[in-house]
Amino acid sequence: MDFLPALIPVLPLLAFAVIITNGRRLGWSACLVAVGASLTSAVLAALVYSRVLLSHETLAWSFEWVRWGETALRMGVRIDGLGALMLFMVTVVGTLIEIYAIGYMAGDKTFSRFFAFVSLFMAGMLGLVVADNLLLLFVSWEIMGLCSYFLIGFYFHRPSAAAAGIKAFITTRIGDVGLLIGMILLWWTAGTLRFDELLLAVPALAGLGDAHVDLMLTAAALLIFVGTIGKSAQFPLHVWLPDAMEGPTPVSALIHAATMVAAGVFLVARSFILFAQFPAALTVVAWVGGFTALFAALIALTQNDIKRVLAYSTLSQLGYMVMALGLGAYAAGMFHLITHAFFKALLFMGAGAVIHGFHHVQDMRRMGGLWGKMPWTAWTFLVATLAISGIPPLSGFWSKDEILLGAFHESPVLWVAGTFTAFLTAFYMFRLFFMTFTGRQRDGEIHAHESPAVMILPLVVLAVGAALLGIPGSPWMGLWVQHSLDVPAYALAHHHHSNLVMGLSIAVAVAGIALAWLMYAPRPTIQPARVARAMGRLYTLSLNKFHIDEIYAALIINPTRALARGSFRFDLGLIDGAVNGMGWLQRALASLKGLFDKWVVDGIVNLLATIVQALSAVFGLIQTGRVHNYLLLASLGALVIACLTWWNMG
Amino acid sequence: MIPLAPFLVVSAALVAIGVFGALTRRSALGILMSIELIINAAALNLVAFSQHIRTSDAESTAGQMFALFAMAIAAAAAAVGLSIVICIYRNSKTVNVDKIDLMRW
Amino acid sequence: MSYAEYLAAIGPEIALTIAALLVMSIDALWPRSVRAIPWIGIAGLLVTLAMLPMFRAERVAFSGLLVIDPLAVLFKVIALISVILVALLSISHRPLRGFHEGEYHTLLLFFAVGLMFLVGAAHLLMIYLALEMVSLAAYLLTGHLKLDPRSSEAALKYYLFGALCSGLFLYGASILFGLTGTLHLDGIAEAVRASGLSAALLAALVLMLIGLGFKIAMVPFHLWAPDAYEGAPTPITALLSVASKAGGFAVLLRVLAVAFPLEALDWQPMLWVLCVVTMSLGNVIAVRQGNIKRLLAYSSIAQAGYVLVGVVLMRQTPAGLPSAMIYLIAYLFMNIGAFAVVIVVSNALGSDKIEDYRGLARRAPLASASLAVFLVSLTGIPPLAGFIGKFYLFAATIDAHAYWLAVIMGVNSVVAAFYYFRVVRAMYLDAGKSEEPIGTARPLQVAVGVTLLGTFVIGVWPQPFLLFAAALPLGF
Amino acid sequence: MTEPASLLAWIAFVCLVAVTVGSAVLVVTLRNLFHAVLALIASLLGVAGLYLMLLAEFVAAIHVLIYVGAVATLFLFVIMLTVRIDDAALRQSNRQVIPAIALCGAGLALLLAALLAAPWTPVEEIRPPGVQQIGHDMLTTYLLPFEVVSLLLLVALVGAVTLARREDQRT
Repeated sequence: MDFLPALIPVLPLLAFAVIITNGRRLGWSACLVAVGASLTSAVLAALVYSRVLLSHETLAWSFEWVRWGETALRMGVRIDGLGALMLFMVTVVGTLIEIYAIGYMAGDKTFSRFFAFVSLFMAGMLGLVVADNLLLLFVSWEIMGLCSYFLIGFYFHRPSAAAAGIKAFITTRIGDVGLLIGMILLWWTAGTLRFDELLLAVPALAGLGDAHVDLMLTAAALLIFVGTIGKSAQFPLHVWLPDAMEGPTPVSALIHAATMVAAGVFLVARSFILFAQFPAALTVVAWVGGFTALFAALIALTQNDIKRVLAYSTLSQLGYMVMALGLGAYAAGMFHLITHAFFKALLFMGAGAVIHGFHHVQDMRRMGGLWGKMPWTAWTFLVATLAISGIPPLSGFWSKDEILLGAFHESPVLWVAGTFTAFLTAFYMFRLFFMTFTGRQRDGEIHAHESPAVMILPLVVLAVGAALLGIPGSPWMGLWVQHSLDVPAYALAHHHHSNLVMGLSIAVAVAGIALAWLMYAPRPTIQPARVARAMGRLYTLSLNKFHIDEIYAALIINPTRALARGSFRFDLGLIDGAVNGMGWLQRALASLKGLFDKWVVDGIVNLLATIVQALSAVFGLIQTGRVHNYLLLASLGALVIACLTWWNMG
Repeated sequence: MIPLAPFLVVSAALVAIGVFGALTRRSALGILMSIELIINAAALNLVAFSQHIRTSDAESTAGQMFALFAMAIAAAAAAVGLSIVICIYRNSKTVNVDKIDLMRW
Repeated sequence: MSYAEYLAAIGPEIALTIAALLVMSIDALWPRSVRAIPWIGIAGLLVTLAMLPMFRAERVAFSGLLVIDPLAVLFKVIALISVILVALLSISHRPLRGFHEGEYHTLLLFFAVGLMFLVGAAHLLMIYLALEMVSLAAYLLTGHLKLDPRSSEAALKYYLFGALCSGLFLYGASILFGLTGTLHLDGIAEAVRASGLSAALLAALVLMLIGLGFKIAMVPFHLWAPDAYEGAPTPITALLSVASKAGGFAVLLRVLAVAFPLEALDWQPMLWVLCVVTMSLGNVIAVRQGNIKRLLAYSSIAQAGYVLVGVVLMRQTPAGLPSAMIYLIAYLFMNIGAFAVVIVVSNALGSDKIEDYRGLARRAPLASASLAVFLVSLTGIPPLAGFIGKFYLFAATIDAHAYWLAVIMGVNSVVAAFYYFRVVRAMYLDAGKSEEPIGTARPLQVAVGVTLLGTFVIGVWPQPFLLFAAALPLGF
Repeated sequence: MTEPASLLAWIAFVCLVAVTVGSAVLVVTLRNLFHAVLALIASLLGVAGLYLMLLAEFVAAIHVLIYVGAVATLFLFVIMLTVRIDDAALRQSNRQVIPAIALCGAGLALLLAALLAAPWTPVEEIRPPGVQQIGHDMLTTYLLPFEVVSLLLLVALVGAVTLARREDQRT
């Protein structure tokens, strides 16, 4: 019975195995396997949740996996209040998304493959939630990364999709390596990777007052946070998330709401003991989160692609969660994670329904007036928009308010930034809503239609969740959800309720909606174009995503190119005569330039790619194909090795 | 009797000449010959050490033995190398290594 | 020493030699039996592998020329498994079909014999001899497709580079002999400890490192590798990148750990630099390769760099050596597996270009999935073998407080993801020209199956492999 | 200590060194490969002479047999097979001569500095092992390498024959 929770991730894993090996035979029924597995998981998760809730016990089950000299590594599952709530959220939202996908993906040639990878994705996320140690968490984490690669690049005939898949994978991989090193650092310092043992070991080590140990643990915490920065798309590794919408919309919903990005936040919560002991790490977390929240909201203001606005809003909301954790408002951050999962899944699926009904057009400037044509979609979308904007009593209000409350007490600067972000959020979300659903359709060519029932049903369920889920976490019910998380003693206590904070956050939300109404209502009072002109450079900055990509280019790529060219000349003179050399030089420069044009479009990954490709082009020249050059270089190498070693020894 | 050092100098010179040849000869055969010089230098070293350096009784023949084996091995290696050269010649009608660069980068 | 003792020491080697001679004579006497020859060879290798557990008692044999210790046994197992897999690959490699198969398999078996002597050699003469035997067989196998100019060119470059390196190795060994008056590695260690550091000792080490670095394709002695790997028959490429490299590592470990005590000559900083340069250069150059064999060649240079991490740290942490061993075992399965799929594709398409891998997932779903698994494992993603290997290497760096090494390895594994996933992308995310299904020959299926199993088992349940690797005592 | 060498021995030594090193230089510089092999033979004979001066008669004899008798002859054959007469006038060195001279010069200087400063432990008196001793050791102490080298020769034989054989001779 104790291993029951271990079944929760295993069921989708089995579904993956069954579908991937029998894809052709299963055909359409592949979706039944996938949905069946995750539905069963959801039932199990509900059982586990009720048990954990009722008894306040932690379910744990583990076995010895490997032994390495003295140290043994155990694998197993451990579910406390936090894990149980996450399990519940992931399975419910995941199942709804899968049901929705049955309608959305209908008729796709790769229908069964899609459900296979979605199942594996779910398995990864659930494995991560139930893991009782960092290693198993990391394994699940990486499985999810792989799936994201395949799912984001799912429409492989679109080159942009394939590129987005690679970008997501490589960018998050940077974070993964940080996490791996941080994890091993922690293992070596604290002697364990199991969460329950870390709860004892870390405070004991921190209590020693040994500067070296403190340094190691702080480094471990920061490196683990690098993993979060990658997975939860915090600045500066945020670049993959907006591109990740290249995947099918159910995948976007899955990535943005229930799984991938939530994993990063969950990681910080899981290893919170480490952060709690070292305020320096915590401060970094808070500021990275706060900055990301504001920064992404500013970009979201001006985007015209419906999914892109939602993508930046995800970034912004993730920033809130990370900021909350950094401020010690552990329960508030996790509560926001749960509510956000519901309303963001709803938003993406609503957007998907719009796109589906609007013949795969994503530009909001061509939409409008869909209210009459897709009533179900519009109503549910309105609920989610109100929720994310922070209008009481919908779920988003309660969780966001609590984060702002924490910020109010801990860091006034972040509180102001957070409140301003809340205003922006309300504004850009209603801008989206008005542009899409109200007024008249601006592009008359397209005949929009409502989606089939299999897509509407999940929307309705999620809308109910997005509307009501906040209530159990509200002060009316004594912050019941937050208490059910078994907030550990080391996380900071709840803050006192403040009418000022609450009143102000309602006020800015209403103000944001009002401004959006004035600018984007059917008969706008303020012309958006005039605002754009008035804002001048600020507007273009936001539209161009703050030129982050161009800044990368100017600061790093150009100097690297110059350096590469310089070292290239040096190499050349070394190896062979100038005659062959000129040919190489031209060829290599041409290829460098080609690479430059091709890759310096945007993002840190393209930047990294460009650097590596340039280096590759330069160093590849060593391989001239002539064996006498090889012999010369090898002999030279040996001589250099000998001299350097001798010199080093004095 | 000639002391040890002059022999070491000769063998070091042979190694340097051999490496020089290996680096500069265009013909694969020339490189092979240069490598023979290096192996000879090593064998000369071994024999010189074997006669001049204090060893245990059990290893009084070690250096000479190594040199003898090295010669046998060098002969086998030369046979292999020459057969490869013949193959190359049949395929590309040249034994000049700077013409042989189908594969690179 | 009596003959019974000889037999007890080198029983497996004798058995394998007999198998080799058998293959040779059957080929000469009954040319019609050519289909059976590879299987006779594989049977011989399997028998030898089965004999190993009976011949693992630690001993010093042949007046100290040969030792049987955990290191030797471990490497013998690695060598035999990889040669068996390579023999399987060779059966179905189209260009090798009916092309002097008897000689080919004879040489392959003798290569294995040489490798088995190499990993147990504890005497400079024996090391040089076995090294040359392995090298000569490898040169000949590389050039085996003598009608293919690329194969001949590969053999020539490999041979010329190797001959120079082994000549310098021999010269270095002669200096070492002069300094210590003995050829036994343990005797050398004693004498070196007594006499301490001298420039001549350093010269001997560097010269010997040339020969060993050549074998493991360590930068800057790696330059032969990309060309030789590209031109060699693909099963031999797998052999060079795994078996030959493992043999090189065995000798490198033995020479560094036994003959050069750190207190006399601190070789760690030197090897540190070489290790970092090797992994970085291999990974960086691999990014631009368009031929999958060449890509795997550079990748295997980088992988050798990772193994070197364990070697560099072997004196600083007890985790150093075993982590290198685990990585090597994981590398064996995933790399040979990758080459097996490369052979499947080249049999069908006659091409090794990555652009021809486009849309492969539709034409050969199982082969593509396997290659994807191997590449994902090489990238170091759990729950596969490559991750376990990297995990323990990272653990060793942290234990030895070699944080820079950990960071550099981390950066490298991000870069590596680039090029491995380019292949995965071509197979899965690009559209191909043709939809025609590709079949896989039975021996290749077996090889892919075995390597897949290895890749998964090490990843999911590494315990037996950890025990196997941990059999290495620190100071062997 | 060894007894001081006689003047005669020194003269013989210097002559041998001149032949050995001089011919070695010719091996790597002559344009005509055929001549280069002849120079190689001369150099090898010089080395054989040096072995004699080291009182290693057996090694000297084997050296002459293997190198001059087998290896050099093999080279001659292959040169005749592969090099056309009009090649003789072609430039035989590539464009790496200057870096190679610098590299080898530096290497040689460092090597000599290292070797001449090294702490050798010389014998009191040279007592070269006789042929009997060598023969005895070869079949006792060095039995294993003796057997393995036979395998190695077999490998070389099988492989070289396979590679060098013309394809049309096998049907």
